[in-house]
Amino acid sequence: MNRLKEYVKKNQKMILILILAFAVVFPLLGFEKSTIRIFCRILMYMTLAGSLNITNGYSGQTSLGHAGFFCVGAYTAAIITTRFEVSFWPIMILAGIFAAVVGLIISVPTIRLKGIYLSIITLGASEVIRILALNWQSLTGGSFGIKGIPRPVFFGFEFDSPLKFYYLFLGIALIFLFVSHRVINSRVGRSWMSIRENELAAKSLGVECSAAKMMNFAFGAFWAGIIGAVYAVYVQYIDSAVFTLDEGFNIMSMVIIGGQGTLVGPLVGSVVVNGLTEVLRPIGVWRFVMYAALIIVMMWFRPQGLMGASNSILAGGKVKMKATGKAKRKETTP
Amino acid sequence: MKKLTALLTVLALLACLLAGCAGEAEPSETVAASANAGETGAVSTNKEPIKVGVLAPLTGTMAEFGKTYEVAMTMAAEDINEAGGINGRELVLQFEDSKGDQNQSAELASKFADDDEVVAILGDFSSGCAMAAAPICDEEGIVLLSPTASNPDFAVMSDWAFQIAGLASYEGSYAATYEVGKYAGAKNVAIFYMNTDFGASIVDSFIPAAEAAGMNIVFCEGYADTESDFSALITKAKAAEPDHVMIVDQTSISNVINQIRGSGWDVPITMLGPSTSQQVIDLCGENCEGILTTVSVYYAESDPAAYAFAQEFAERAGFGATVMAGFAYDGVIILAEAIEACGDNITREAIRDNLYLTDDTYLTGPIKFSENGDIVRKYLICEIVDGEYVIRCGYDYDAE
Amino acid sequence: MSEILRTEGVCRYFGGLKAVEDVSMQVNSGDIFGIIGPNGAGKTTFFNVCSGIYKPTKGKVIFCGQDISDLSQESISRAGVGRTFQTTQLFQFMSVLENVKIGCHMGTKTKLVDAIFHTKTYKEDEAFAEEKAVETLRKAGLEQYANTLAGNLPYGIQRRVEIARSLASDPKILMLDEPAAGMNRLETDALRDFVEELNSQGQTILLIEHDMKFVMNCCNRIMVLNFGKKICEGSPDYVSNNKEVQTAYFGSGTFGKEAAKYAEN
Amino acid sequence: MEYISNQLINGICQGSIYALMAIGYSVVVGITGMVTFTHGEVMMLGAFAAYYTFLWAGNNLLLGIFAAFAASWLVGMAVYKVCYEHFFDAPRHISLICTVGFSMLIKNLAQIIFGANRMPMLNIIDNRVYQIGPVSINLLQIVILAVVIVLATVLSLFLNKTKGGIVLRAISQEKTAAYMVGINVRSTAMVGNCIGCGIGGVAGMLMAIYYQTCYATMGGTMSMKAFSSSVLGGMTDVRLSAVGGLCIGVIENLGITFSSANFRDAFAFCFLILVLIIRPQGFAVKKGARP
Repeated sequence: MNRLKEYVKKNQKMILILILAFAVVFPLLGFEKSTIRIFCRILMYMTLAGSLNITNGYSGQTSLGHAGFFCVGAYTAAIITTRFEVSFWPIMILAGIFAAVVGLIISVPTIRLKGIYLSIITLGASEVIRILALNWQSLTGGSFGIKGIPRPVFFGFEFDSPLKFYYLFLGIALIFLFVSHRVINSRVGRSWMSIRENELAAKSLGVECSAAKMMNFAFGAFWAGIIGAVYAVYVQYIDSAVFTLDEGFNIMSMVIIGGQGTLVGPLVGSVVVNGLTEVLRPIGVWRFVMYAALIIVMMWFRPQGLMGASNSILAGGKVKMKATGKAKRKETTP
Repeated sequence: MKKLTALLTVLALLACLLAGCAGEAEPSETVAASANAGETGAVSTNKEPIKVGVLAPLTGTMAEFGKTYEVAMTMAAEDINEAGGINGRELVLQFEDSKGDQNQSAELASKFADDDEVVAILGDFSSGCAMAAAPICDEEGIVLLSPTASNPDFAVMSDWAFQIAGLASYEGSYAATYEVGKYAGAKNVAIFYMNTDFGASIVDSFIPAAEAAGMNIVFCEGYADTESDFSALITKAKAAEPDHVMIVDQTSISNVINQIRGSGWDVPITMLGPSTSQQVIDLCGENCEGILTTVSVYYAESDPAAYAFAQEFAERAGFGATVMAGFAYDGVIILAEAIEACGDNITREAIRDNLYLTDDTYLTGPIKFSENGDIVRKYLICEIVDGEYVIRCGYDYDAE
Repeated sequence: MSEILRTEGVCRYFGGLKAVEDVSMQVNSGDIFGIIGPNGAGKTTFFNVCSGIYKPTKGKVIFCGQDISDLSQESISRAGVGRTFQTTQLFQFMSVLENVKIGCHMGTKTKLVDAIFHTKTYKEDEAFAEEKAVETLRKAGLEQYANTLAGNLPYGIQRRVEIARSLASDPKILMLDEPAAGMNRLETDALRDFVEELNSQGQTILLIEHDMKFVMNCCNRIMVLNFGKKICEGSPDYVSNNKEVQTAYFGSGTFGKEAAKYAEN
Repeated sequence: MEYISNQLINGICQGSIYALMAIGYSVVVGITGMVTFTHGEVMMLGAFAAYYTFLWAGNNLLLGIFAAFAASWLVGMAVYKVCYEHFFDAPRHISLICTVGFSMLIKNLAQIIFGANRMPMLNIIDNRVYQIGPVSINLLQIVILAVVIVLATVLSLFLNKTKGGIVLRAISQEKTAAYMVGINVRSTAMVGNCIGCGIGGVAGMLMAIYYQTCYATMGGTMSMKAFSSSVLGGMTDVRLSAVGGLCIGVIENLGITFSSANFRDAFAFCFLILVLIIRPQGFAVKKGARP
């Protein structure tokens, strides 16, 4: 196992390129459209779960209301593209910015709140956003939703098949990963992690915790908004029933099953969760019983998630320290 | 010890999985049994079965309706197969669980479209899910026949989309003009409606029709579909002093009725949505005496076919048949007839074209599609008397 | 010798409890200033007031000529007050190097945009943080632990990491809250050498300590608190001979005197 | 005036249902120190236990309460074993996700076992309407109000005055210390959790009687309201949680009175967010043990 880890570390670049090449070639292997749609969903949730991981995993503020930002992004794109003849791409960015602004507003109370109090605020905010979307008839179409959302066109190239959307989702996921990777491995990312690990110490080192938290929320929400916009043009019909609290929990369970605090975690989580719901389909109504049971088993035996960060306070804390601490101490003490 | 627990858990999970598979195996066994019945029906069935995909919310908050779909459609399929199948070929329904989730509904529609053996799709239950699946069926060119979607925007979305539940917009104006207006003679009406596409589209057509008929809408308010406490709304409505209350809802209609009567308010009520559902009577008991409703199908004893259907449905499902059960049943029958009309060369286009030609009277009344793929239904007016629905006005009440 | 930190009549009350009352003092640059006092004398509270975790109920804290009484904890840190905690507050699940890199937060100014596009600022900052962290680790003698998880280190080393982390932010004054608590004699001595070495490089240090030997040998000025009030301030010799201090520590009466004598030996 | 006072009464009655749920919730959270999302499902099971009891033994309210309490107690034991016992030392979100998973498990199992349709629970309590001055109130509302007041009082007496209650409070504040003075933390925490769940079950039963129906997914939105009410009351304090529930009920109904029922949940959540911004600890006066 350790040898494998070392090998991965040594050849990181090559492995990354291999995985990327695989992701590009994979859908061309003659899958049916419906299978490609499932891949699209997996990629979509990769970015969505990844962006939640920015808040939950990196700055350690458990947000339960990610569906709200998703909703803002989707509705922004849907409303604008159905009413005005504009290119989709600036609208996508705009949707991201809108979601980020909403994220900023929601993050204001988080300056004073921690833990479960923060969670309930995000949860409430997400529900308020959904209720607004459901009732603002003139803008969002109310309970009828918005239909006939036009497909995006890129220099005359229309995204009109699941395969093309696969590459769009893949591209966004890659950009997201690239940007997040850079941010996480910089001063900004370090300040987020320091807040997660120990806010008191972070403050004593001059980390502006409130500003960093707000920035963190906005960054996570931005990507949720972007992916929301793409979702809207992908399904071409949205209504508020998609963006419920259950959806928020769904995204969160992907993050936690995959592992918080690593970039790979949510990717794995998305594959596992979406894959499981499909694989378990033959057992019919027992599907979600089984799925729920698996979540519990997962939490019992691998609480930090499949690919969770071992160097995080979220990883199971004391228990893990005791197991690995002693062995390392022997090596390092002079 | 830890390993042992891990092992035990894994074993338990496997057992669950097996149990699940076993549980799943039951319906397919019944289908197999019906296949046997079909063969003994003396028709040569050595041809391959015809597959039709069904999108239904078998789990999730709408599972109740998914169950309705499952039972009613299986009954229809069995009836067809017992009568010799479609041109001698067996009809097989492939149920897939969309969980009432639009995303999954769209994906499953795509899955059916990819499967060359599937000739058409039935479902989904809710308009939202059906509308999410519609663009895909439009692209792929496969019929999407939703027995229950009533959103007036649904069938318009595509040539391939059909609905047989009757347009909510017409049901709303019928209820306004004839039921509340002409029959009940109301002047000031209060409306409670569930804020979903169904409720909203009924109300959107109800209000202009009611105003045209000279009624005043003194109170009109929606509520979320998860609502369970209506006391505040009732108090508010009371203050507006209506002489008739109209409720548009599906699942929580009994709650509204119970709470209106529970607050000691003795106002005439019309309900729209669940139609002549036995469930309303079960859930409301004495409280629903004298309540009016419109319905496009009535499972009366005088109509032996419909009555037998309702009886068998109740036995199989464990709850009474609603109009939705009838729609689901009819959906299968209409589709089967359209397939049958194709003869030996069954294509998806042919099925669509034949569907447009449908013109006959079925369990739930006459069905003839408009060019959009939707239909306008005829309605009866019923009243609850002594815990049973009694027809007050016939199908031709609007013509009188 | 210029003044770095001055307090004027600082009070901090918790409801009816007067944890710190009317304490005035002054730390000059280049000092090692010790605060001692029996348990519950209000030392840590006083520390927390100086570093902004508590606001003073009355009085002023002046740092480099600027009134910092009402500033937030972060702003005070940014003004140049670095501190450690009585119970170590490390980023336990990060490596020692990462811990110290976060200490460089104030010395760098990479923004989100810089990080995304890897601008010049980002590159400079990363190089600076890396260099600074390694250098600080070398200064603190922690090079061999650079890649160890901070939480896995022995207690004495953890305290040292905390000091190093604070040093990385180039504080004008370094405040150590009981740095030697829980250490054995050897570790304490090593720590004292480290503190003196820092001081010889011009670092001003303010520390709380219970270990008398440590304080008396290390500090050049000492303040004694008892029941929240300052009872004495001065050089180590002056303080150790002060009657009031002896009473505070050992109590009055025969037993106290005996104890004092014993302590002197 | 009569109109407003009637709406207030409506709000209080609705609020008292929330309060009843929040009481059980705050006991669970107070004692285990962990947030639960299974409370809605516990309530649902309580309601179903009562439903089958009424079917089997006629409309005997006491028997129903007993059945609901017992069934939820058993579920509480399962919840404790699965979701809490192993995670006292672990980060909070682990047990939180466990409870989310467990709630999914129960909900889907219940749908399979009890069926997906709604079950009628008719006329368990006679529906009589009383006119007191300008306001009208029905018997059921009075019963629920009475149950809430009695439960809140008895529980806070139990927690503050009896030895068992003090033990429960001890483990809710500091588990290690409680262990060291010889309290069996695991079994005591389980009993505490089960008491909370039992109350939840009774709340579920009363809710089912009030709305005259019970079904497998009834817990969903209700548990969110219980959660909000409990947060409003500072999570762990029984009496304040009840007050929180009442407040949310009244605010919602006033909101509906002056605006629209579409925004019911929005009123509740906005109120909650406002309160939390102004007072991060909710109504609670002192900072106690809380997650």
